[in-house]
Amino acid sequence: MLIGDRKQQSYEPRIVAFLCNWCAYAGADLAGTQRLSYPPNVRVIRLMCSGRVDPGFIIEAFLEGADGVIVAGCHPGECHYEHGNRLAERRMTTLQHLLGFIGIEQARVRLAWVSAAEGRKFAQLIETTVEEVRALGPFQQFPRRAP
Amino acid sequence: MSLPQVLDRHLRDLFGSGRVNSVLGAIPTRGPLGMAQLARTPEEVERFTLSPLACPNLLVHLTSKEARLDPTRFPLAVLARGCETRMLNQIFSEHGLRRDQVYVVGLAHCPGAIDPRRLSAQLPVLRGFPEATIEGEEVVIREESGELARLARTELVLERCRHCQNHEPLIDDYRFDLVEEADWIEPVSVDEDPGVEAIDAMIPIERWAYWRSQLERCIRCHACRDACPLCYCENCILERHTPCWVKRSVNLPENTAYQLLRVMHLVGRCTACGECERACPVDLPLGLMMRKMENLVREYYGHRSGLDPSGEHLLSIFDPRDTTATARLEQ
Amino acid sequence: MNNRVGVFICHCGKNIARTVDVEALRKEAAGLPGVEWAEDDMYLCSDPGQQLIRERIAEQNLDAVVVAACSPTLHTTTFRRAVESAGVNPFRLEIANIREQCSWVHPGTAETTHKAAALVRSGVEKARRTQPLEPIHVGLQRAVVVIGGGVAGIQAALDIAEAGYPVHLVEQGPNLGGRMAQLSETFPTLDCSSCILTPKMVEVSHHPLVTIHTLAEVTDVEGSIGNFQVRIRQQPRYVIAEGCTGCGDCVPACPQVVPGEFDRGLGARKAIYIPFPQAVPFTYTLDREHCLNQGPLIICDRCAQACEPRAIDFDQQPSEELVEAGAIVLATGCDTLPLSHFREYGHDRHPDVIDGLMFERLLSASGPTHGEIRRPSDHRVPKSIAFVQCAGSRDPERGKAYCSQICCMYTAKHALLYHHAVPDGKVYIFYIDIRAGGKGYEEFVERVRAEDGINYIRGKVAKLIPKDGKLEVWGVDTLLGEQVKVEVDLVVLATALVPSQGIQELARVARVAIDGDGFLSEAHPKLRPVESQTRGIYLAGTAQGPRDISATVAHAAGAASKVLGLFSHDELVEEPTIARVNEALCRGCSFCVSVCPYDAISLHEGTAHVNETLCRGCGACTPACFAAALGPRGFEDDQILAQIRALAC
Amino acid sequence: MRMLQAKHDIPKLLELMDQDRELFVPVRDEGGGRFARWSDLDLSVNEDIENTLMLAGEATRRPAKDQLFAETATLFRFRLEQGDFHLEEPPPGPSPRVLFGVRPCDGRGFQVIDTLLVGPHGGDTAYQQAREANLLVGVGCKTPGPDCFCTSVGGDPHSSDGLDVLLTDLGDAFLLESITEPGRDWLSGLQKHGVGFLHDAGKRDAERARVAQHEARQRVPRQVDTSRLPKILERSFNSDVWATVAPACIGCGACTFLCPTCRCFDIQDLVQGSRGARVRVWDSCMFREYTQEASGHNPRIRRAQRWRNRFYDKFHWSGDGRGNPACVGCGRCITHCPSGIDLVEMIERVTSAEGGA
Amino acid sequence: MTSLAYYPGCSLKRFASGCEIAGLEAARRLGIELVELERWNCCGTVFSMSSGERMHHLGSLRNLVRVQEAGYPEVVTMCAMCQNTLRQVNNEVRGDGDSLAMMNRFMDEEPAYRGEVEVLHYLTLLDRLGSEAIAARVERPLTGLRVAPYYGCTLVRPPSAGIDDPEDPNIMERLLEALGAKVVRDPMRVECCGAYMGVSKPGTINVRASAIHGSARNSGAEALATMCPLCAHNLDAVGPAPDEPALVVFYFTQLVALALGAKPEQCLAATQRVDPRPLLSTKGLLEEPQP
Repeated sequence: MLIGDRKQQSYEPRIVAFLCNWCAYAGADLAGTQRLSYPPNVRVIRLMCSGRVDPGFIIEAFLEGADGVIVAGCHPGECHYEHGNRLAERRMTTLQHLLGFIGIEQARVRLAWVSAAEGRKFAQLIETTVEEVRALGPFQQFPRRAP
Repeated sequence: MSLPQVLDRHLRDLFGSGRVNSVLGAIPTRGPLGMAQLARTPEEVERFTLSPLACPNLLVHLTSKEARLDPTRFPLAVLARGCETRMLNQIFSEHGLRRDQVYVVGLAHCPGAIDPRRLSAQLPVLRGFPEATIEGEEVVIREESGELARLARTELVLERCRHCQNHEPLIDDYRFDLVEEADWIEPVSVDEDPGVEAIDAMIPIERWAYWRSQLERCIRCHACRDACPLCYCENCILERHTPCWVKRSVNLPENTAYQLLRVMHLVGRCTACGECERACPVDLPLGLMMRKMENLVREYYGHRSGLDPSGEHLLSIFDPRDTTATARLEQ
Repeated sequence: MNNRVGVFICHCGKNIARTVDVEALRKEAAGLPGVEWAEDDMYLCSDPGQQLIRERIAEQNLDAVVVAACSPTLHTTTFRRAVESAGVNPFRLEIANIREQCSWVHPGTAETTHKAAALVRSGVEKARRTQPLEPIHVGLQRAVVVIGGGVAGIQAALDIAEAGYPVHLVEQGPNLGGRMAQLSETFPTLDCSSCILTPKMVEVSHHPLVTIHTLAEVTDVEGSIGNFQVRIRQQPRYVIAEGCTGCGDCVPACPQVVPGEFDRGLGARKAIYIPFPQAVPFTYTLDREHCLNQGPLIICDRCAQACEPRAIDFDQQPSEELVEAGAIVLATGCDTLPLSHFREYGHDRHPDVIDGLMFERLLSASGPTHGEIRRPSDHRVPKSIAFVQCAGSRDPERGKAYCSQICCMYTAKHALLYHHAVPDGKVYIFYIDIRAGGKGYEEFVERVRAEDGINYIRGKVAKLIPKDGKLEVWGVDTLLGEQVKVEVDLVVLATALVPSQGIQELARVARVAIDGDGFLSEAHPKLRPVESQTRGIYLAGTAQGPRDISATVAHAAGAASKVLGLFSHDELVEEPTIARVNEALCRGCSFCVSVCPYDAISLHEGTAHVNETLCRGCGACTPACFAAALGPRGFEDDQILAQIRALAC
Repeated sequence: MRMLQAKHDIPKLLELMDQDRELFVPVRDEGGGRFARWSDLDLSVNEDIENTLMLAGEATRRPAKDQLFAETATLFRFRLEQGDFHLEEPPPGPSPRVLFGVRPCDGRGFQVIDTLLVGPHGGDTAYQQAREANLLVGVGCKTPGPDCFCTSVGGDPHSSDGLDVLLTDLGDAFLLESITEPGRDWLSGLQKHGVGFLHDAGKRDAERARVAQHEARQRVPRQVDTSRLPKILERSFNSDVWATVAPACIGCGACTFLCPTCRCFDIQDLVQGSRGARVRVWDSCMFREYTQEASGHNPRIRRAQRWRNRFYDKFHWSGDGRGNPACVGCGRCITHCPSGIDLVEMIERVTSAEGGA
Repeated sequence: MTSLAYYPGCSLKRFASGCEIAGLEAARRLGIELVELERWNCCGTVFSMSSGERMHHLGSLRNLVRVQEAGYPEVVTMCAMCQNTLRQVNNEVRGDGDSLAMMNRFMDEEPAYRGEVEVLHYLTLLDRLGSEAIAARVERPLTGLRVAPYYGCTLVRPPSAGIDDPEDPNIMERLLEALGAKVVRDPMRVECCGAYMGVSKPGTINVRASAIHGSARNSGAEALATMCPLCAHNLDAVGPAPDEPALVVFYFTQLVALALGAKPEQCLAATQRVDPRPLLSTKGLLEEPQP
């Protein structure tokens, strides 16, 4: 479906989520095993650690039609690789401010800590993010037009 | 217009003593910009000038692919002002070059470098390469027929000189005072940055409207990337095919991705020297983004790039007290 | 790019099929670029399901597989084996989680199927870009260095040596034994401590595979799991081990009398000495620090004269040895909080205020008073003793926040032993809570509590006031709600357990983490208590935290079993999804070196190099590298970008 | 055919032009000016037309070239459905347009591009269609820019080469002169509708135009003898004069992307999911990647080699098909070179270094 | 001659005048001129610190304002209770800008206190001079005099306002050694002397005094030395039960003045119940110092 078309029809925000394998992804699985329900707008990419998320991925997601991005890792101090989440924190903060400076609402990029035991928190994270991004409206700034 | 005697002899001695194989400096050109030139022999040194009009981008020629293809130019002496030594520190801390490859001729008491665009905007009638000196808070332009103009320093100097924190070189192997100690008055550096503050004051829609009109004009000629002394990758991801981060088509989305990725690769490294903005043939205000990120990184993490030749990279380390992003979101 | 991808969609009974239109999903998957075959099945994880995949791979000559089913955490290994047995590299398998993260959490609408399709597309895009990866095989040095010659180190060394692997047991002191050797009896069985320790020490000293290094320290550790290079620095003993028969003639000849560290300063020893009669190795040691002969100048050689086998050599020099080892066990034990820490109890100025370990020496037959309990000040048998519990423990403001676990038990033992020795003696035990959690522990404390003359007073002691030869103990009895003042002859502080001297330096050298209290920090407090956060380095005993002897032995045996697990294979097999550097693109900026939590990346001639055994594949280095010159196999940039493109539209 | 048009009525004239053909005009912007669609502009009534549409002073920094030889042009689109490949019909050709305010050097630029992208040995359909669909209405340079040297390369501030109609600034009005057949038809069409503000021009006006054109020619700031260059360049390929640019040039594409005669391009396939498009994008011989071979070898890896190649392409290998060099002397690459490299200075240096023999 | 602001406090002008006289004399002999503030008022005593009511602390704050007015960076006080109260109020207002602002607003007739004054106890001042400097000025060393320093509470507690370690203070021990005296380290030296309990339960003071005197005597002391007028009152004026022997209770400044060669009458105020003369004469400390 063309990106442009999707935007004009009833606007359902498209969120791309980068989840760290040990905590956030396991938290998402737990939300599943607990049969919680949350909006289907989020598409998950599993990475070994939130420290693997390159700011370029966030930019690529917006280019390719995402309206919001979630990066979720382990709580500070619980990272499976010691401090991957602390590195993600600096990268996401600097990126959020750069995007903010050129006019992308900072709430479109969300960094959160979800442990493997927080299925409910994961579901809430998705709900609040979808609602927030829906309020911001579709990402109009620089999505790639269909070739 | 050539170099002062003391400096001229010192540079020639460097050749004689075999301490350097080449000297990188600026020579006057027809227009008021000056051109980087590499002196390979002592004789060529006399073509150099210290005029504040001739302050082209020298450091890019230390880390460029050209430099890597011509190792015989090292060890190389470079005439470097305070801000340029800060960039050198950053290059050394990233092992772009080894400290022993560069003989740093520190130009101390730097009164500032003149921005050719601002000069020609103020003095359109200017032709050729006049003699210019900076005295205190004034720039004096002289022709053979005497004084052509006397203009305010802050109006003419480069953006980085208006916020200059390093009038003295941070590192040097030899120090030369541009202004005699006696009549050296520390120029006024302003903190506020009207350009950045103006955008900070805007709401997101206005900000995007502004940046949209700018980024649409980008012609993707890579001048900003090629002018940056810190952009010395073998195969820059902005040009790479597999994987392709930025597509070749020149339109708003790809131009925005190009600039965002370029800026994110310089966060914590960029010393806000403004060469990218100066090089841009369509005058995109790239300096705004670089200075915004440099302020942010100093304010949030107390990080100033280029102060310590063996400093840590901002995004390679962390501080337990970093809680800016998540704390804001967690409340 | 793999262009013959097979997509297998699982119904998972009704779990997926209830909300995802599997048929529509299959049809859409079949049309995806690069997909050669798409099929759905009721239970892919079942044997018939696996068989189906194997057959289709052969039939359709597939080069990569996408399984759209449950979370990869469940069946990744099963599907990898199935795919591998059909000739496709196991790392060319990609699992799309359309159950936990799709069918279970969304209603049965078209949007759910559309999301499942996007997840499958993402899986396909990644599968098309996977590379065949082979696990990395690393040679393994099947030898161990155990640091610390206490009961923990001995137990670990014995268990490993019994399994047939050589052990280097490195002890800082002149002889093995550690803390346990200083004890008289052990609770709750009141076994004589050296009686149960000595056989173990003898066994380990005679074990052909155990090399004992006493008066030795580890000064440097290089390399990584499977291939450590450990530098051991041997201090001179000035007594030739082979020559010394242990006759002890040298001791009376030695004029120099010195306070004995083994007896915690209560007894004296000569400059040439052996700490306790059952010491292993049973060789005397000349303490040149206190010997009259300082430096090369030899002015007194009485011990040499008296030594019939001529085993004394004044100019022995320190030596170093480099040992190859596949694993290291840290069993450096613990110490007690020094008396000087307790200002309100008069610092260490009053001789009759001692700590639990000193009381053990008084009780010990080989101790300074040969087992008779005598006061250090005037050597009289104390008629009354006050035991002060939680001295420094459970005291976050001025001491340690944690409970040292063993003091309640050894104080009860001290009280009982004192009661046996001095039946009419009076005992006051000032405690805040009695913690007796081990087997038979509570019963032991009840038995002690029932003895007459032993008074358990619940309250902390505020002050010790020396008063005409006795010590007035100012305390409180919180159960009666009144202040208590008791005059006693001797006060024993049950001081907090703290990590042993030099642990900071050793941890730095071995690059292992230390927790806030200075104990070695374990990989996971509940599930991996015997492993450190550094692979190949294991923890045994109180070096990791306070515990009693039985727990220490169990902990040490656990560490040994981990080592044996490591050595059970003839080589180390490492997950191949680790970082790989593209030398042509690397600029040698070393941003990756400082970001790696495992120091796995180092610069060689200006190019980054990844140590394959240390790298865990977290990928933190990749975003740090602005030249995009390195990345973890299995999570490369092009794969993730393709996934983003597949998911976002 | 000649017409006269008072300056203050220019907006009416432009409005008229925009009727049957889509009008594009030069617009001043923060980046030194570029061509934009007239209907997109919302000019206020008392706008200083001459300044906004850059009819006087310097030319637009981005040449008119990017209106005909677009920076990114989609050649065709394709789709992959159920495994087979569908080629979508190519996008329709450009509708007829008028490019008003083209400077003579840009006009001559098109002649140079035509030699390669149009003509007997094949050509670029996208460019050819654009070339035919666009009517070029040039405006002479009353005050050339600081680095112009068009007279030294066979050009002139009021050259009509490549243009259909040429305007000359007479001070209070413009003289419109048709040059080509289509130009004349278009001008007469205007004349019918432009009653009231477009008047026939007499011989005296033509005379005033000749005088203005002569004065403009004197104001071309820089001159250099390029006649002996083709000969000199035959033997100076290995001269070390080229090394003088190496230390300064940073290898960016600014000069080529601002040059009205550069016409190198690259073809790329942009794919998204199962849909894609083949696009032609500008390329630059100054990029290292331009001559990067799959083997890893790069025949022109050094900047001096690349700069020399550009110089040879302009002054030796190609031309405007009429004996003039491929450079039209607009001076943009001199004014906007980030490293301050001066083409005219280099011409003088090459001539003096190698011209001796 | 360095000069420092000096806040005497009420007791030193009346009951504890001996302490002040000796203190000023000793300071003079050490080259320090203590300039008494022209205007000062009661420090509010430790009693005022019992409630958190800021208005009760105005007394001390006014004194600090006086010091600030006089332009001195530091103010010295001899009385243990005054230094405790002044220090606690000083710490309190420095730590909490709002309460300082409120109190300044309340004292609208006074200039606002900026919080830059340091409160210095006499003993800390001597300690800062250092044992060698004091020993050099000793003319009549107190050899043979066995003295047990007694700190009481307000000199060392609470730690934020104390001048030494609350469990194991050593400042008086150091100074006494410099003066040549035989120091006795009595364990009861930081136990309470009963303070104001004498008012509501008169008997307690005798009990406390006999315990303190007894412990000091047991430790071999002949005399106690204190810097708190209330402790001196309880230990000396009230003292242990009549039938029990009582040690001589000196103000520490008296011993310092004596050692530095001051005339005995300057060092021995009339208020001491247990006459120190017999003890001092046996030690030969009443004669003129030999040059």
